[in-house]
Amino acid sequence: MEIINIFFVIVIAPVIGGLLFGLDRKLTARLQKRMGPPILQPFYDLFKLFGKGRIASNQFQLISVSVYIACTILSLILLATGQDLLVLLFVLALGHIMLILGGFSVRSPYSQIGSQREILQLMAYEPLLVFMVIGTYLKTGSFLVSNLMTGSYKPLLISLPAFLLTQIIVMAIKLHKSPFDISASHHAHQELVRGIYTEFSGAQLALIEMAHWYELILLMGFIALLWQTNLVIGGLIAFACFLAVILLDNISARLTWKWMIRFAWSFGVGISVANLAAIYILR
Amino acid sequence: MINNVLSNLFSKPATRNFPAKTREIAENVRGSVEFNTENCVYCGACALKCPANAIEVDRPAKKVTFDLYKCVACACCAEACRKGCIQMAKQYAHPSYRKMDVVFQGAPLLTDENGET
Amino acid sequence: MSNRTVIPFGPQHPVLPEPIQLKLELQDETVVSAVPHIGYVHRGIEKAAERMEYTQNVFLVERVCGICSFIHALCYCQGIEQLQNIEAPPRAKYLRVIWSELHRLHSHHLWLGLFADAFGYESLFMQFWRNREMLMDIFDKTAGSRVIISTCAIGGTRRDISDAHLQEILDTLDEVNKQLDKSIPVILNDYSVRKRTVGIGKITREQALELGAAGPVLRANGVAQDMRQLGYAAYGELGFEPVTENDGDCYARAKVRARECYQSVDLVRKAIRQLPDGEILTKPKGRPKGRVISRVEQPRGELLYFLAADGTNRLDRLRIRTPTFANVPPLVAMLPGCELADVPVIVLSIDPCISCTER
Amino acid sequence: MNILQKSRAKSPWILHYDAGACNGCDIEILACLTPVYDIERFGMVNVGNPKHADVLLVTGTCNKRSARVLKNLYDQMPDPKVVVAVGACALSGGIFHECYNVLQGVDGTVPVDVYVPGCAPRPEAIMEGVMMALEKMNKR
Amino acid sequence: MSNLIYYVPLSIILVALILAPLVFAFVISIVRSDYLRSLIIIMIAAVLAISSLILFARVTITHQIIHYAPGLIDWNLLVTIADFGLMAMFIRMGVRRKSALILVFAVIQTIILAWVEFGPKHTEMAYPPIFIDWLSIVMTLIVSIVGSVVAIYSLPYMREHERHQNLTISKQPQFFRTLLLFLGAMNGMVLSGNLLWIYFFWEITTLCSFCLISHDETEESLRNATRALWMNMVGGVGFITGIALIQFNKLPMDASRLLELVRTGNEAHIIALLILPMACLCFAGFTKAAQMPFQSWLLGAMVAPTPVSALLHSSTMVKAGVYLIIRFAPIFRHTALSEMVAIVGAFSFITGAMLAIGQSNAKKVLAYSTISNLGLIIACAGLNTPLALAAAVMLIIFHAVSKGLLFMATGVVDQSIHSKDIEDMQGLWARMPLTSLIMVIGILSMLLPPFGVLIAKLAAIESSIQNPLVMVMLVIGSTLTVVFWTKWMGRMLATNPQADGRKRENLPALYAGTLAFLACGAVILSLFIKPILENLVLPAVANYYNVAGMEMTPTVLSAPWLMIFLVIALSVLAPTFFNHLRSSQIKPAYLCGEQISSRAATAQFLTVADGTAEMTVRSYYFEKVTDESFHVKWVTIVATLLIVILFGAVYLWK
Amino acid sequence: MMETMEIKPQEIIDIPNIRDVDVSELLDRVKKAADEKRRFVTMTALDRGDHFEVLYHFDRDLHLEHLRVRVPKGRSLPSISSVYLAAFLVENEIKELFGLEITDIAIDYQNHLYLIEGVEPAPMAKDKPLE
Repeated sequence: MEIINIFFVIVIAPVIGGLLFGLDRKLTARLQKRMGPPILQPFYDLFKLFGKGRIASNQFQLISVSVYIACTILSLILLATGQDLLVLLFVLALGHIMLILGGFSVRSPYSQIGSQREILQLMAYEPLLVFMVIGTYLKTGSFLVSNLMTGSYKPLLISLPAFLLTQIIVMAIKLHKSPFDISASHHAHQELVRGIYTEFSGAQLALIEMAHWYELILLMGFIALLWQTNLVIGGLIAFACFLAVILLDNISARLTWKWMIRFAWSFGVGISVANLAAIYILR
Repeated sequence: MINNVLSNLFSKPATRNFPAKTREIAENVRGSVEFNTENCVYCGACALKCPANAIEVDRPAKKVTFDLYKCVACACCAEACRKGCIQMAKQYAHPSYRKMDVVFQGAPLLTDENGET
Repeated sequence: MSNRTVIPFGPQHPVLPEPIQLKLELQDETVVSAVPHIGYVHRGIEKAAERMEYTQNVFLVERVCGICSFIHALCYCQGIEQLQNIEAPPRAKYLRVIWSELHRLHSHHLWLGLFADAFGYESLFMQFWRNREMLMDIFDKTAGSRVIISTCAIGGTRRDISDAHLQEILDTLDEVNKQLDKSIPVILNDYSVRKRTVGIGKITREQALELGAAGPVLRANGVAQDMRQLGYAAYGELGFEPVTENDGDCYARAKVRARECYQSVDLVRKAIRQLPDGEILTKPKGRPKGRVISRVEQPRGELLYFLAADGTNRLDRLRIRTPTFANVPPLVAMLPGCELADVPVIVLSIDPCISCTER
Repeated sequence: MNILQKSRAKSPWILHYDAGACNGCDIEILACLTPVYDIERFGMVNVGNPKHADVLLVTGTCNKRSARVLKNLYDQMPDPKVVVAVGACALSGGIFHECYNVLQGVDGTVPVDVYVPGCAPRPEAIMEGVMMALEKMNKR
Repeated sequence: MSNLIYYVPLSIILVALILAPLVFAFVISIVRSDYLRSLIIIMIAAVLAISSLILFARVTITHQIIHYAPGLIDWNLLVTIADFGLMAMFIRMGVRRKSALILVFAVIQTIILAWVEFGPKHTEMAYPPIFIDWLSIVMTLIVSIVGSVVAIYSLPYMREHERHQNLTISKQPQFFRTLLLFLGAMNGMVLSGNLLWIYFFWEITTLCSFCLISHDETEESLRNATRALWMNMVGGVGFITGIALIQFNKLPMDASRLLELVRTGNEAHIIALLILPMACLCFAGFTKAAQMPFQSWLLGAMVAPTPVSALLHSSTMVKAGVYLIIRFAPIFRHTALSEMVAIVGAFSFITGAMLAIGQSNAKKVLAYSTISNLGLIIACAGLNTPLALAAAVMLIIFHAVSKGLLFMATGVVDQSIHSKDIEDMQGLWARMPLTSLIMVIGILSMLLPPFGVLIAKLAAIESSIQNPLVMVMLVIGSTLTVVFWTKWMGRMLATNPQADGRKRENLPALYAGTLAFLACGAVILSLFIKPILENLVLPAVANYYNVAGMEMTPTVLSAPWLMIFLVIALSVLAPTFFNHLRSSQIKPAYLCGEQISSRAATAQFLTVADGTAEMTVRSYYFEKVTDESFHVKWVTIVATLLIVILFGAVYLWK
Repeated sequence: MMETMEIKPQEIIDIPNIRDVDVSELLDRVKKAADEKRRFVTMTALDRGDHFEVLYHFDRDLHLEHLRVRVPKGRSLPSISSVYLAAFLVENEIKELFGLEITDIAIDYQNHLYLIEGVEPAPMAKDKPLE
């Protein structure tokens, strides 16, 4: 079972993730009254990037990307094999921090400022994720995904409704969607050029892209956990959240990091804490 | 905005599917310069009027050299030509891999910068 | 080590479609100083205008700026007409207004789209640019070219607009107006847009005047100054009130331009309604001699041409003062104190046209 | 055509550098991005960063200052890369070719693969130019 | 092997751990030869390390608690006399430094001490004064190994330090004397069971820290040392008051006995009597561990030479504070005091991290991070579950190793670039690859999986779920922690492309050795964290609380740490060794096309008037948001209120 | 070239509202204009062979007024950017393109506003050949 899960994670997850990103681009185009690229576009981009000549600014960039993708896959494996959610989060954070360091490692203005802002993005979403995990713990008494899946609990969403909302915020921040495309934007029409990704190119960039696909699956898996009794419903909820994020991207301007921190830490943390408090009181 | 994007989603895209479908070009479009040297008397009025100096006329050699890559498609030459040798074609000038001059000496020839055919 | 962040912003930078460098000094993300570095687009048009014949210069000055090329040509032609003491026929004057206002309309659409892009509102950018294509189609049909339409000539216009096309323009304008009703409220009322524009890049009315701001930047500070008030071409007969706002921030500038879009639509409609029949070109007599200053209103503000001619077929001096040239000093004053993220928004709020600035 | 070549043909990432244009060509390039032309259909994206780009679109009369920048940008692009010169100014200087601060065409600064004539070229011409450039890249 | 351990008599080990440093402290203060001094220090370090390891082996193998009565002379009397001697010294210092605060607190302490010593004695000693259990062992290991490493590191450091000061007479003898005294006193403290003994060693550490902070004898260092002294004296007053109250309540003066009483006797009654003294001891712990509002002495202490900071922050001094709280944690379990201790700790955790974000001085960042981490440890002690306490102990260990490492590396960097500013460390990766690698490992080990600090932090969060307020503070605090560490690492890694070759770094052997030792220590300990926790710490803690097994299953340990470790190691090593960039593939950074390409090794760009400018990106310090003086004000007020509430809660709980 | 056209005698047109000032009193005049809240529009320089003619254009309520100074070649002109900061750009331009020395400009680009090293200096001067 574990082996199948791991295989699924390593091989199938990026395929689904890539298709979802393709869908994202297609849907975004349609929301803008365009035809948009083919749904396989992310794969074309990926293969092309792997075929580019290698340029980099230092060896550390290669290391950072490798750790980034390794950690992302690892955290997805941890999820798929029913491990500790808290550990998973910090493994994910390690990957993210290594990416940030990779951005820092080149003395390029946009990559460095992008990294600074990426830290802020990390700072904005990390508590929201941890609070959700704690909410899960409060309902199940364990951080283990396996425990959550095998135990006979009601769907978590019923007792943890706020976390659906915070997960949408987290997803928007993680995927750099407006209004949270602060450290790097998909459209490159940003004051930071490509922000933290400015100095990565070729295969490195392709690996980062792939890591994003894994990350998307991971985030959707997280949301699916909210309806752990039936993962099909959970997946559908996650997919709906993904669509909501795309819609949000198209009906909002990019806001500043100050706004993001304020929003994530007041609204996001606020409703998380309120939800947790409700559980404490009702327990 | 949400109304706008959603109505976009459920309506046909505004995209013109070039090159699968090319759209009709309007009348009087100044696409590219077309020479018809049959009636040409090599007066040089076109060269004189051209603001970009894209046309060179060598009267003794009866030769007109047109540098497509300097042309700004202002249609001054077409207006200046009294013999009606120069017209503005509707189709735009296509991109090319090499820079080529269009030389007219009796019959039109295509040559590159070095004068080779 | 200096504790300031010093970064180049441009010349190649995706939010700046044109090459200009701002040397930014930042404290965290707050701009402490911004010094513009230009010269990537300087061609020497003023010198070239002395080399070319004054009739050919129409095509040269059109290419000072590809966005408002018609208006450059108009300004130049009006100057030469003054020097040669001729006047364009009435129909030509109205045609000039139609093309000028369509240019303003397409330029403002372009700007509104780029402005939306500056704060990362991609779908809004797409919306404005999609609508703009309707106007580009008008140019394509009426003038034979999308961008540099080359329809202005000394003494009138080179082309006429047929009645069928006029009707088409009116129909298109109805559609444009409908689309504007959908998009302008987003620029003006959307929460995220207001967050990014209200109070950003603010200057006072006094500063604006002192720093020589022009066009919408000036009008956003409550100064009702618009060269169209001079009544050149047919503007005198169309009845015209400049649009003003009072806040002097990016939001006010956007609002001025948004309202000007509607105004332009109205002006074109009025001009088409009142369009007289007749000639479109007065043959120029003699050669220009003397000095004259010609001023018109570009989408970006006041455009000033100083022409000096000494009776040959070449000009002695052609001086072009473009609105962006005037708006650079206010820009330098707007930037300090803003956030790095606001730099593109503020830079775009003056609707910079670097190729105008450097010529 | 193998998968890599197909991917290359289907995913051209564009870097646009305005080496001193009048904006005419630039807004036509931007117009290509918009719904009416929508070059993202071909996978083209304006990446704004030489390190990610495959295709360099150059517009404008190059002067010495922008030639310096252009050279730098070209050098920073990873192989394989192609350059498309767009508009009369970039090809030869166009109407400005005799001005004192104008280099006659960008091909003196970077090797140009495809020339797109016009002032300004229509979006269709620009798209055609990019596609021709991709063919050339895949043949190399 | 195990036999060998048994053959070494306990008395010898104790002499080696406590007395030897004290004795050699006086020897070394008269040694003038650098060579001889180095020899003695290295020898002592070896002795300390080996003895502590032997003791560790002995206790872990036998699973027993050792009570030991030292013979030969009446040590109790000696301690009493020395105690008063210390008080006299404090009073003298107060006079000399013209500090009324020191004088007042010294006098108060003397009076209470006199009452305790000569007042009515109700209790007899239940156990001999030396008390060795798992907690003592952990502390001894840290003091003897990390402390010794710092001492060895000090040898080259102080030589270099004095070379810069152009001293005519070397002050190294005094320095190393105090250092050894410190280590001895720390060992003495953690190995003692008698409260009066603990108090005695506690006060020695206060004295030693004063001497070390004021070592350079500049105006600033004297001022800061004075502040450190009076603040710790406040703690001392709290300590001795606690002792007096225990005596007043006719309870045993012995840690071991107290713990036993609580475990067996009619608890409620005894706890009611003990709760106020315990609050006093916790208060003492707060001062020593530099918790808000007493953080300023630790920040002031950074004027001292860097090894002093390394010592104070990693293995000694501040750890004494948390040791005291952990030592008595089971006694006040399930009381309002425990909750309040957790809140005070969590508050320091979150505010320390917040204040660290605004700092660019490396030592200050480290200092705030220490305050923050000690807050976390104290919060764990306050959470007071077996898991939390295990987490606290793991944190003590890993924090000691990592923080010692970071301070030492900062010292090396400081001596090389003459700046402690993080901004000046830009591109250190290219200039000092080894040191910066070690620093990055140090920082990562403070922050991320699979390193011990994080695992312990996860355990802390897990146990904090009982206490929602603490939980929220821990979650947000850990997020803030990420910010300043990542900024710092980013700065060091920010190198110019094509930086002229990788320079081989010439690090003196003693530097390289000590740094590498601790760096390897951090990695290896993390690698074995699971067996260490499962086999050693958790059983010991369960035993300590007298509970059968853990009350909660710590799910954090069930994670496949070894696999995580392997995957991460592989992903670091693979591109390091098998994917080398050729120099033709190295391109200059993107500077909007205006980089000076011929000199890609700089980050210069062409700008206004074709001049050049150096591209610099400074880290964000959020000056407006993290204004230190403003935050320190409200933090001090809130923290003071919290302590008042703590005592109020204790009072009400009765 | 074009066939020669007969030049009809026509009225010489010149711009109205010009006031000639001396270089020495320029700054005072400009200050006065500033006090009267005139908006600085721009400056125009003309190369008149032996001297430069510099025009300062001011606007008040759509009404243009001009100051004119004549500077012999080789002499310098004081900057008015201390009064009107807005003038710094155009002053740099004139300085660079005409070779007219303007002193104390608020932001001085050192003759590198538009042109870089290697491009012939002062291209707008009349003695430069027309290509």
